[in-house]
Amino acid sequence: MALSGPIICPVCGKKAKTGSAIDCARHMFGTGDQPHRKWVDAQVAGQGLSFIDLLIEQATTPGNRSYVLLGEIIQKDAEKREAQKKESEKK
Amino acid sequence: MNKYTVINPHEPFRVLNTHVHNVDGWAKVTGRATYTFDVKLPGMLYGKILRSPHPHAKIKNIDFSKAMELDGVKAVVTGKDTLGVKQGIWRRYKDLCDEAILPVDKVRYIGEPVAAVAAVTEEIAERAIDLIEVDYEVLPAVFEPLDAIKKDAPEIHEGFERNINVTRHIEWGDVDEGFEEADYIREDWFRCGGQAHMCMETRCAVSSYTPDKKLTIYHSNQSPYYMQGLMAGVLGMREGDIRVIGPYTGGGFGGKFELDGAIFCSTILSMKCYRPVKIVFTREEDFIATKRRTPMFYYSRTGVKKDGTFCAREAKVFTNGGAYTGMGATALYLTGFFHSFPYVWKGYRYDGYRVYTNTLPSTSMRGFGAPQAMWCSEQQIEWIAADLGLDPIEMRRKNAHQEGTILPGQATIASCGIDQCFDEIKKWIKSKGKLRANRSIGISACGFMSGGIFNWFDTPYSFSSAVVTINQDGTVELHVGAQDIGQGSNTTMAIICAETLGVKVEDIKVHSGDTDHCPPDLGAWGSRQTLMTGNATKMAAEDAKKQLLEFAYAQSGLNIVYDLDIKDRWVHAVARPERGYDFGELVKKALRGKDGQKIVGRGYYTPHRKGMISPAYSYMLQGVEVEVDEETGKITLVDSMTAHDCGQPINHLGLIGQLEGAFSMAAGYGYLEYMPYEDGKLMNPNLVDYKMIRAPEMPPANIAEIDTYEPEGPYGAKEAGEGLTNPTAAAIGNALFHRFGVQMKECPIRPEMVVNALKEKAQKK
Amino acid sequence: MERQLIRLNVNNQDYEIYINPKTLLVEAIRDHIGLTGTKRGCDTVSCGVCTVIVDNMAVKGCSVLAVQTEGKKILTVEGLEVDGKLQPIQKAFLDEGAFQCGFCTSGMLMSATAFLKESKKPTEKQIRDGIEGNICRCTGYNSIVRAIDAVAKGKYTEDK
Amino acid sequence: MISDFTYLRPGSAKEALQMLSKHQEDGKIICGGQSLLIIMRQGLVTPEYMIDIKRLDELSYIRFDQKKGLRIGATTTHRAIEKSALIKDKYPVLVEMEEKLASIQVRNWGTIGGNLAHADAAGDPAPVLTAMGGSVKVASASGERVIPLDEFYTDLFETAMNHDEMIVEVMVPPRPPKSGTKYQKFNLLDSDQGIVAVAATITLNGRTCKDARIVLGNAATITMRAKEAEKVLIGAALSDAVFEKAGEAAAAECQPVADIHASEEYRRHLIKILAKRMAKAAWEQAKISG
Repeated sequence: MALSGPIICPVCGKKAKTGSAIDCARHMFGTGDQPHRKWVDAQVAGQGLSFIDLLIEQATTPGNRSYVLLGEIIQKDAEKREAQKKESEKK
Repeated sequence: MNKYTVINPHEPFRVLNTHVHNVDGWAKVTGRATYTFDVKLPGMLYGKILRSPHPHAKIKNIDFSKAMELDGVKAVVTGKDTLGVKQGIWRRYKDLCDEAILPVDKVRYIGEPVAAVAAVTEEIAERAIDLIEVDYEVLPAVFEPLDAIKKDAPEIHEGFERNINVTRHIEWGDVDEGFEEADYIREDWFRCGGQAHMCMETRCAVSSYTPDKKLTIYHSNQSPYYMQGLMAGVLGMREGDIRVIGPYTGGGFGGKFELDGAIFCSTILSMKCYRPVKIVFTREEDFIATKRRTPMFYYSRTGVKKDGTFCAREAKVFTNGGAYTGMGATALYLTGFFHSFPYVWKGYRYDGYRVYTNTLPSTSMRGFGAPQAMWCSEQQIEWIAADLGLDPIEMRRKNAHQEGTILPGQATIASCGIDQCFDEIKKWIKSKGKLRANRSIGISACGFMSGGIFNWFDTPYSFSSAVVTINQDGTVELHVGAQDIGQGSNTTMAIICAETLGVKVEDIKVHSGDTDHCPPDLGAWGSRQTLMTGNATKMAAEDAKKQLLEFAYAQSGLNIVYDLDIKDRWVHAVARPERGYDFGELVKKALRGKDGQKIVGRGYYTPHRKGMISPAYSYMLQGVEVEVDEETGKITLVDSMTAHDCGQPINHLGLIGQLEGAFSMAAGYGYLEYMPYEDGKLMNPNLVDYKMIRAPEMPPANIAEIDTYEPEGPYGAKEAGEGLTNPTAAAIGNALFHRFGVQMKECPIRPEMVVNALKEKAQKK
Repeated sequence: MERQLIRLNVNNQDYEIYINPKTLLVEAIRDHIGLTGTKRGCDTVSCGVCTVIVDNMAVKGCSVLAVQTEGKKILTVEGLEVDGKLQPIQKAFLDEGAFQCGFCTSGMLMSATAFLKESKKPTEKQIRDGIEGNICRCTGYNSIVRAIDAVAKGKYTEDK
Repeated sequence: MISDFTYLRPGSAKEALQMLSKHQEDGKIICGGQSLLIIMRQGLVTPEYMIDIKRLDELSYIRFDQKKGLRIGATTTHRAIEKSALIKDKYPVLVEMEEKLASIQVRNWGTIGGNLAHADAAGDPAPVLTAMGGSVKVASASGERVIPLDEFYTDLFETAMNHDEMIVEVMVPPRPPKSGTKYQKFNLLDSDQGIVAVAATITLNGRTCKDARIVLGNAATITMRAKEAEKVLIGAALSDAVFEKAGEAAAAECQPVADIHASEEYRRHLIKILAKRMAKAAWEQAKISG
């Protein structure tokens, strides 16, 4: 589903450059402070991964896998939030 | 010896860019100049620092009772005598304030201070140090970034998972699309060594804390204002109660604008015994316990079209941060930014990771991450040109920045003379004719910033300020916070002030290096002072000049359509130069009109709307002729030419000196200056085993100065002297590539590496 | 350890100092006589910032015992200028900008002075070898070589 | 920090030797002190009595006669040797070596005796003098003896001298006809000690090599002769192939240690190259020499 607005960082509320999920992912890696790490850790723990794992993957192997992966996660999360928002508005 | 030519020179000035002696020259050639190293105060004690022999260990207990019993010992301090504040120059980011200098809990590198002693003589202090007993619990240590990020690596700082200290991401354009458009993609892995600042004056300080709770510090540094702010932070004092004096400074090169053991320990000792305490580092301490240029591991992937058009580049970098952050975070950002320089990319992406290790912390050093970036970039570009059979100079030219080039979200290039640099280097290569069989030429391009825009120090002050006061006899007092560490900023500011006010350099007295008497200024780093303090100085001089001319108008009763100006101490109507007044005479009169108040001009500068990095960028291209002994691998530099764009030159002698000096340091980084560690221990902490260029090794450093005009700089000036630390290592590598076809991926290039590379190549055949 | 009284002649002035015999010449000059123009930059006789002239020979003050120079004529940077008048080499350093931070300058000037005394019409290579024992981290040496060359070529003879 | 000592200044060599025999290992001779003061600062040497022979002019001389050859007094400075017209004429290689020994300041104050006694395997004079068949005259209160330089060094910083002995003279035999000596060190900076160094003497008999000496600096814990390389050369009709072989022999027999400046393997490689080059250079000179 399409989002109504640009993607906002779920941790610090910063609007990524283009408002796209992948840019938000880049913002998260670029910042890389504890709050951002913790958020990512929580999201990818299920896949036995961590923020740092994604970081090292991104840095030691050519290509862009970690960003894409995190971008998808952010996208899903944003959609979930929007859905929840709609729900609460209905009520 | 050296050739200096000027391409498209500007209109001549009265003072600017003329042959002006360094204003501190007299003091320096007669031995009168006193450095912190020479400061001696009444009742002064001498301090020595006990240093950790372990790369990583818990401090369980320190027993200094025996040391205190030694006759002549006045104080011993340990981390327990401090507030235990972990400080850092990135004050805005608590995570990055990680260095206590006198740690309470544990040590993280060999040479880290553990305790300090103050005694009536240096020798007694040294003996006392040996009497201190420290009980360590040695911890497992890690020394290389790629080991430190492994899952099972020892944790150096609590909460820093996998020892990752800082991460930086830079990206613009569409990288993936760019790579899709590329006909040819090349990937390379590089390794860049560290480098010691090796200031001739080792780190030293004299601190004096008095019962009125005021602190005065003489300190060999690059930014008295930073020292004042950082010391206030670690001591819990008010900045205003701390006076930092930076007398003549015996070199900095990026290594003297953070707190060091000398300033911190001498202060803690002085606060304990209320006497001045002097600490001077030995050369060995200066090597093992200050900071160094950041060693880096570089992965660079570059995509280009058949015709040599650059499409996209992505770089992944791990840097050896050593035990603490220091200025490492900035180096990590700048290396990523300048790895794109001086070229246009459809898409550019950089991921940098600074990793803690149990080694000497790394930090800023002349070039600030760019020498590493250029070592990799300029060699890879040379190889790509060869792979595609293209002219390496024309391929560079085709993709180079121009006036108006936009680096999305980062910078807009206002002035850029690199195109002419290509012409000059081509001319030089042509003029060399046929080279001897054992010689070859390598080239390398680069650009650099003119001061940083970032404010991680979180200062509420303008980045630079200046105050110009005109005395009744026409002499001028110029107060600036800029720090002259040898680069000649005092002279540069005097020139700008004299040119603007229309007086002579000898009329200007420059006051700098004292937080009690000079306005705050971020100091000497990132090539910022000429542009930033220069702008503030020019603004202050213009302010003072305006006040004087207002009075001159009233005096002369001239029709207001006439313009008044001042040149060579003569205040006159521009249209009728013969009509005017002597500068000094006029000032005397003007003071009466101001109820006796001096004419005071104020100026300040803080960059605005100039992107993320810097207000302006310098450009340069360098060619180096290299001789190699094929059998022994010994490298000799024979000749060099640098085409250089620094906007409008201001301090002629200073400019030449800075360019020659930067070249010698850059050449050293390329093939001599080497910092090998074994189990966290630096193996050559002395000037016998640490090799630097000496007079016989230094080749001619010819210069072609391309004069452009930088709208943001004073009189059109921008950076000079730091950027030239960047290209040389790659130029040497490229010379070897052209002669032997070998690709050197680790610097410095030591002779043994050359021999091995040649062997390898022979075996492949 | 017994101290001893020694007499040193520095810049044509006799000084009596009471020192430990292990005192190095540079320590005697800086700490006991109080002439701080001469610097110290290493502990391995490598950097040359402590260079002074003893009986017309450039030596490194960190590798000579003060007692060994008793009765000899010692010249330091402070002894170059006489009555406010600069030596040619000092003027040449100003004209060529042959210094930046200035910390190596005193030693560099002394090496240059001794070198110019004994080498007439030196080649560039000879000049470079003449200051081989002095490290300068700022200038890259070429401006210093130009300054020495200018003096050797007699550019400043009118001042002699 | 330099440890305290009692400073003694003998008025004559005789007096110096008496002091030395009195204090034995508690005494230490200082002359130029260019190396000694560095290791004292590092606390490696802590003499109780410092015997300063710097002023003993009776030991500062350069003499030559056709039969005995060259005689250099122990307190002669490097600079005096470098500047000696006599040595430049008779033993030019000594001047070439001195010109590259450290810096002018060090050569001005440092002495030949002190340098040889310091026994640094990377020292410059020892290989050259050894290649020319040189020896040192050492003296004690009880008399004098002559030790050939190729027997003088026993280990790193150790010599065949007893505690009560000191070097008083350096002796070099007259240069045989049709012979040449060359020296080169490999270093990164012009003024550095050699990462390795090679001195070679070739004496010709017609076209064949009558005698040869190859001496290696910093290729073992002591200055060493490459006797295998010498064997390759002696009696051979010299050619590039022979020099190549000699270089390989020298590389095989040296015992270099690895340090941060060069691995063991690279040092052997350098020895091979330098030995080859110096043997050839010495040969070229021998051919044109009287």
